[in-house]
Amino acid sequence: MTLLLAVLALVCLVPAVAAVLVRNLIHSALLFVLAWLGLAVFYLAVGAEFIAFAHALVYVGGVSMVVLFAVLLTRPGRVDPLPPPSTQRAIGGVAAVALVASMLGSSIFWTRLPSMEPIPMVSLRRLGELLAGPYLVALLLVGLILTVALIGGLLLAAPRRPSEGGDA
Amino acid sequence: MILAAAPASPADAWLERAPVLLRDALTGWLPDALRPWVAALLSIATILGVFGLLFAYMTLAERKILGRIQNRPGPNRTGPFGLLQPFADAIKALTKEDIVPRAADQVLHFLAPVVLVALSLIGLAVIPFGRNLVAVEMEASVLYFFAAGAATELAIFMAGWASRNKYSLLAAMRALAQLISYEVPLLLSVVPVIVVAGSLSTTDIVAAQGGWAAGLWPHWHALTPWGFSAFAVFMVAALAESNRSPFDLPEAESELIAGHLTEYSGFKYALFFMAEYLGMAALSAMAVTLFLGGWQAPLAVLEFIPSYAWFGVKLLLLLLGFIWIRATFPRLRIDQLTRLSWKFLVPLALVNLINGGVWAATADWTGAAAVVRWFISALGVVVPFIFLARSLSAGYGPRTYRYASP
Amino acid sequence: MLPASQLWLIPALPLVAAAIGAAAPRTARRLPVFLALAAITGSLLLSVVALVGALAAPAAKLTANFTWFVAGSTAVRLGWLLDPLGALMSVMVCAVSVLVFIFSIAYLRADPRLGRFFTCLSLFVAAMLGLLVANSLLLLLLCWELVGLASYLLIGFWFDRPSAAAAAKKAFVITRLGDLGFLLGLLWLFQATGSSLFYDGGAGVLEAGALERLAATVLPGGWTAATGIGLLLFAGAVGKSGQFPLHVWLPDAMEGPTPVSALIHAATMVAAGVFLVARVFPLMAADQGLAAVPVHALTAVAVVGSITALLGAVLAVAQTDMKRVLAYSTVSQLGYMMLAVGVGAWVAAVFHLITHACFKALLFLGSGSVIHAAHHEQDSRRLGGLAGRMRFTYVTFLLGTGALVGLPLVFSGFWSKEAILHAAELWPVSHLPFVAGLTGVVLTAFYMTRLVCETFLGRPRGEGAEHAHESPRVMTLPLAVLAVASVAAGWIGTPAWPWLQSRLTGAPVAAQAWSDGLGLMLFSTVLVGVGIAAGWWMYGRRPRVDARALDPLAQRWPRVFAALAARLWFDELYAATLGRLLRGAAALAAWLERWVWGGVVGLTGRVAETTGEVNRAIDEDGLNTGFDRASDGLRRTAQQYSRAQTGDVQGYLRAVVVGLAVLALLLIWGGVR
Amino acid sequence: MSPLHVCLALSAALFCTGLVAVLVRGNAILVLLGVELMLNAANLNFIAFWRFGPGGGEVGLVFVLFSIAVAAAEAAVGMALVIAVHRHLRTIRVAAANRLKG
Repeated sequence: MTLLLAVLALVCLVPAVAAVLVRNLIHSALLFVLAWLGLAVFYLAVGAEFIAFAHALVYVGGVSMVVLFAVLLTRPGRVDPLPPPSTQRAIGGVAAVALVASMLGSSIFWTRLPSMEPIPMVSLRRLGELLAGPYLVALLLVGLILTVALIGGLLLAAPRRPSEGGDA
Repeated sequence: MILAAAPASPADAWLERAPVLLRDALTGWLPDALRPWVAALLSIATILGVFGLLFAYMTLAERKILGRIQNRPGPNRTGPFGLLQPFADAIKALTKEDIVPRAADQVLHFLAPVVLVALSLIGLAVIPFGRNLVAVEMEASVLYFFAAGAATELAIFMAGWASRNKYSLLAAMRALAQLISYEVPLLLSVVPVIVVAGSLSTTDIVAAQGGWAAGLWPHWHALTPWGFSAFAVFMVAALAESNRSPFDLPEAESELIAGHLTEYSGFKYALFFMAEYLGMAALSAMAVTLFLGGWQAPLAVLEFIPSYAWFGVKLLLLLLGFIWIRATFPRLRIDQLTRLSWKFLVPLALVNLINGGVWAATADWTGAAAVVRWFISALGVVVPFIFLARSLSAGYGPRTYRYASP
Repeated sequence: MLPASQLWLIPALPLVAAAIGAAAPRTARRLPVFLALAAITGSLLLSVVALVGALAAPAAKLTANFTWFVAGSTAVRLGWLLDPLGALMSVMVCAVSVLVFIFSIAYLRADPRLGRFFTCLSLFVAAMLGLLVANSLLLLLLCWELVGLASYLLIGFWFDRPSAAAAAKKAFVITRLGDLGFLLGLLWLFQATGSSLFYDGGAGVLEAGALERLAATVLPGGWTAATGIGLLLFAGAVGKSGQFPLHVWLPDAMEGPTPVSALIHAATMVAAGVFLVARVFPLMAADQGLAAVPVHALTAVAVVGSITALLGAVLAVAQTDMKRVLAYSTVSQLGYMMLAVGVGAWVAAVFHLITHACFKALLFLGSGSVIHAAHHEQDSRRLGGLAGRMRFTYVTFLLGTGALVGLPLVFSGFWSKEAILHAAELWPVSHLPFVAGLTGVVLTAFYMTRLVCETFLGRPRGEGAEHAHESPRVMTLPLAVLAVASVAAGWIGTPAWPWLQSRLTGAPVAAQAWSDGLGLMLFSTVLVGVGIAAGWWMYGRRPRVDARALDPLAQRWPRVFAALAARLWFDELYAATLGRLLRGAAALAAWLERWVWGGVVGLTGRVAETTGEVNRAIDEDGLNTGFDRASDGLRRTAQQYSRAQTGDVQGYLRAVVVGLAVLALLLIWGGVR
Repeated sequence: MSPLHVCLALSAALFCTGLVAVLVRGNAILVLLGVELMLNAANLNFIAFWRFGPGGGEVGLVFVLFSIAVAAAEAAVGMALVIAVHRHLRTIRVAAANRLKG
């Protein structure tokens, strides 16, 4: 079990790291998709079947499309008005991340975690009952948030009509 | 072997059990630890073989039917009735030179067709092709199918972008817009089925459609008002999802010189072709499973015909429908395409969602109340359809011709 | 078979249609029409299903109760009730509504507010149906008030006409007077029994336990709680059903479009009062056996009903507006129904209610057809000669008239009226209802003959009548259906085959012997004949030639006719008493407001103003200087600090991350120690 | 090493990778993708503790579902913002959007 999970973790982690380091934006986005797919497989291996498929559907089917669209719509123009980014900033950022990473790693590996047996799987029916029962209000709220977010996104991204003026 | 006993139920008939018996016979001599693995390999091989052949003969059927509709014979030289034509095509595609543009993104250009075929295939794993004939049994198999299908647009995008060609890039953009737009009604039209069947598993959904009302009227979802509406929305969205005419904008030959396929040749081109037919077959198989009762026979007296044969018949009918539509409809414009989805299919599917919910909530109405239930459901389909169709076609009308006045 | 727990669907369908119609944009004219028709058809189907179920077990009161809310230890419960009375009424309401809806499509085709009209109609029907299936007096009151609201909207539908707006207000205010009694009765009942449910497995207010307790509660003067509550509830019915003395709103309410008149003021809404009294009949009758009660509740109902029956008929004689004649006729017929309930024959009342709904809807729609054809001319003096021009409308109108006056043996009105008169004859307390009923029969025959002769016979006496021609098919189809119903609806309750009576009471009713009521039938037939003959002799023999000619009645008894035409000055009486009282109170309030409270307020204001002046002086000269200095300093400091705000989001984030990490490390070390 | 350790380590690594994208890369789209990655890491923690932890019921699983939905909303709004920024500034470098500085 541990070995399988470790291999899958690598499958997931390598594209993610590569995605952050690669210069080409499209490659980066596609590598992110690969990382998400890996994560879905990881979920599947852990036993969260429904979550895995929902994750794949939302990220690979939805978010990646939006990202690619955004990439294509915002390709840099001929002249970039800014000076190139300084390496100083990068060093600062990496230092901050290193701090966090050392903290997280130390706290994970030096904590004695209780070795528990994996709890029994949750059936899909039970999950549905939970969502329609105690978490119904939350579910409706999330639906509302999604609707508002999508309409908001649409309004933000839609080009202003010239008649409305503004500084666009 | 229980060959001697007379079949008590259709499930026990010899023909019905033939595939399972065959598998057991092939894997019977193996040690127990290996048996599930070999069985899985066998299912994969069977699916690949059957759908590969289906692909080969679908291309032939499409060419012949299109030919007939356009009043010409279609391929008829290679073998009797042109039956060997697909194999000739395959040999040609394999032996052609594989050209990759110099400016192309080499890795992605190579990966795109492979990924596309792979993604089109894996959805087939959860389709129940017959009684007990499903490769992978799981609780959330409908979700799995659509999660697998959702990724195909990525492959098309990769192909379009990697070609470094403005037509291809335009095709990629179009493909993204089109597939995002039609993913929504496709999924929404499936939700009422899940609500009514109460399960996300394809086998459960097929089982829920078993039986007949009054011995004549199968309990298929497509034969209820809400189910019919959902079926229609699903099929239109499936047509668009598989980039088939009249929604074949990403590869529109006359505008984009075949779009994302422009820079592909030889075997890679054939792979794209194959992926299109496999995707079409997968979506049709899903439609059969969700709406047309899967492998269930239409009449009780016809149950002696094995279940996988029924599945095949329904699948072929839907595929022929795809070809027929291709031969008869003109292509849409991109604004008409998105308008059809967001202003018509999505609201229709949303209303249908409520309709399906009402149907599920009133499952215990019998007798006269059942008639009222059908009436309400039919009203929930007809009224929104009329109003949405009117608002969709508002502004379009019969063309008025103006002549110079004397 | 519709279970009682799903009865709510019947009113819910039109309610949903109304809600969608109200939310639809004004340009979508057809959507509400379509929705309303579909919803009412669905309701009709459901009602029929419910009726079939209810008739299968007529004695059982199928209920589905639920708790609305709990306040302290008091639970307010509502519920749905399925019994033959409610189911039959809802089938009747739905059926009449379907026909009226269809008729309205043609009648109001040109109106720009067609959608609004159908939205209001849907709301009205929803409220009415809710009232019928309610198993709680509280729920019934809610729907009752909704019915009032819908009728207010519909009567005032042409609100740009001052008369329509005034009529709507009048109807609303006057029915509120009765509803006040209803509300008091409800509160009293709730206080006395702790429940508002009709049937609740033995604990409802219409069941033996509660009724015995109510009848046993004796108040000063020999009254019982049952009598008091019954009379208060009856007050609500008086208002809604247009009984004397609150009948004045009903004729004025004819300002609404004619289909509305047919639906609301003839067939269904005014029937709500009668339905209420029939529904709570066990409560009204609870004090019957007690000799100490000065006036039994039912006796009051019978007396009011008799007066109304007679008064309505008398007033109808002198009206010239077609719809007004029919309106007073409605008042009179409602009086009959109340009379029947009062003498204990609530089944006869419901029977008459149903037959009356059919033929009165027919008459109103027929008059609507005439008015539509005659370009909105409704004064019968300026009509005339329509018999030849609108043959179909004429024939159906005649059939409706036959049913209303009670032509013997065939027409429905005959059987239901006979049932009422028979019950009144046997009433031991007084002969007043019987005599009033018989007089009403003569008058009804007389004024209906007058109306038919004036409207349809002779020669056209006005622009509208001359150019009139038959209405379109959409309008005549409902007329045909209703005409068949007007004739045939009586056959379900004849003395020889009392199907309706046995179904409504839930116990088999034996067929009556022919000889039992034969004398009464013959006598009332003779009375009808006398009325028709008198009407024909005065109006039909020599039809009116000139629209301005005096009425034959006015020539003979001018003062009586003038009094009747002025509707016996009821409106003026109310204006002089109630109206003057209210105006006086308003004037007193205005005076108090202007001089007493106004003075106090003015004084307070002046004091506050002066305080403010002083305050300002202190502020500006004393405090502000100090604050200005401090603010300057703050601003300068802020300018220094704002340099740290570089606008680089990632820079901020880096700072946040480092800070968080340091904080977490501190926490971890702290945790170790 | 137990499976829980592997999950937590992967989660930490993904979180840090996302953090790098947020803090170091100048491209707004990559910053948003980094945020998504950090959300994924959090989800992974929920799943890990649900499966291998002391058994706190199914709350973790349900929470992840909500988290995915909210992340989708975040991506939609974020990308719309990126497009709006690009329309105004002709670039999507985060450093360019600094007009509100003091």
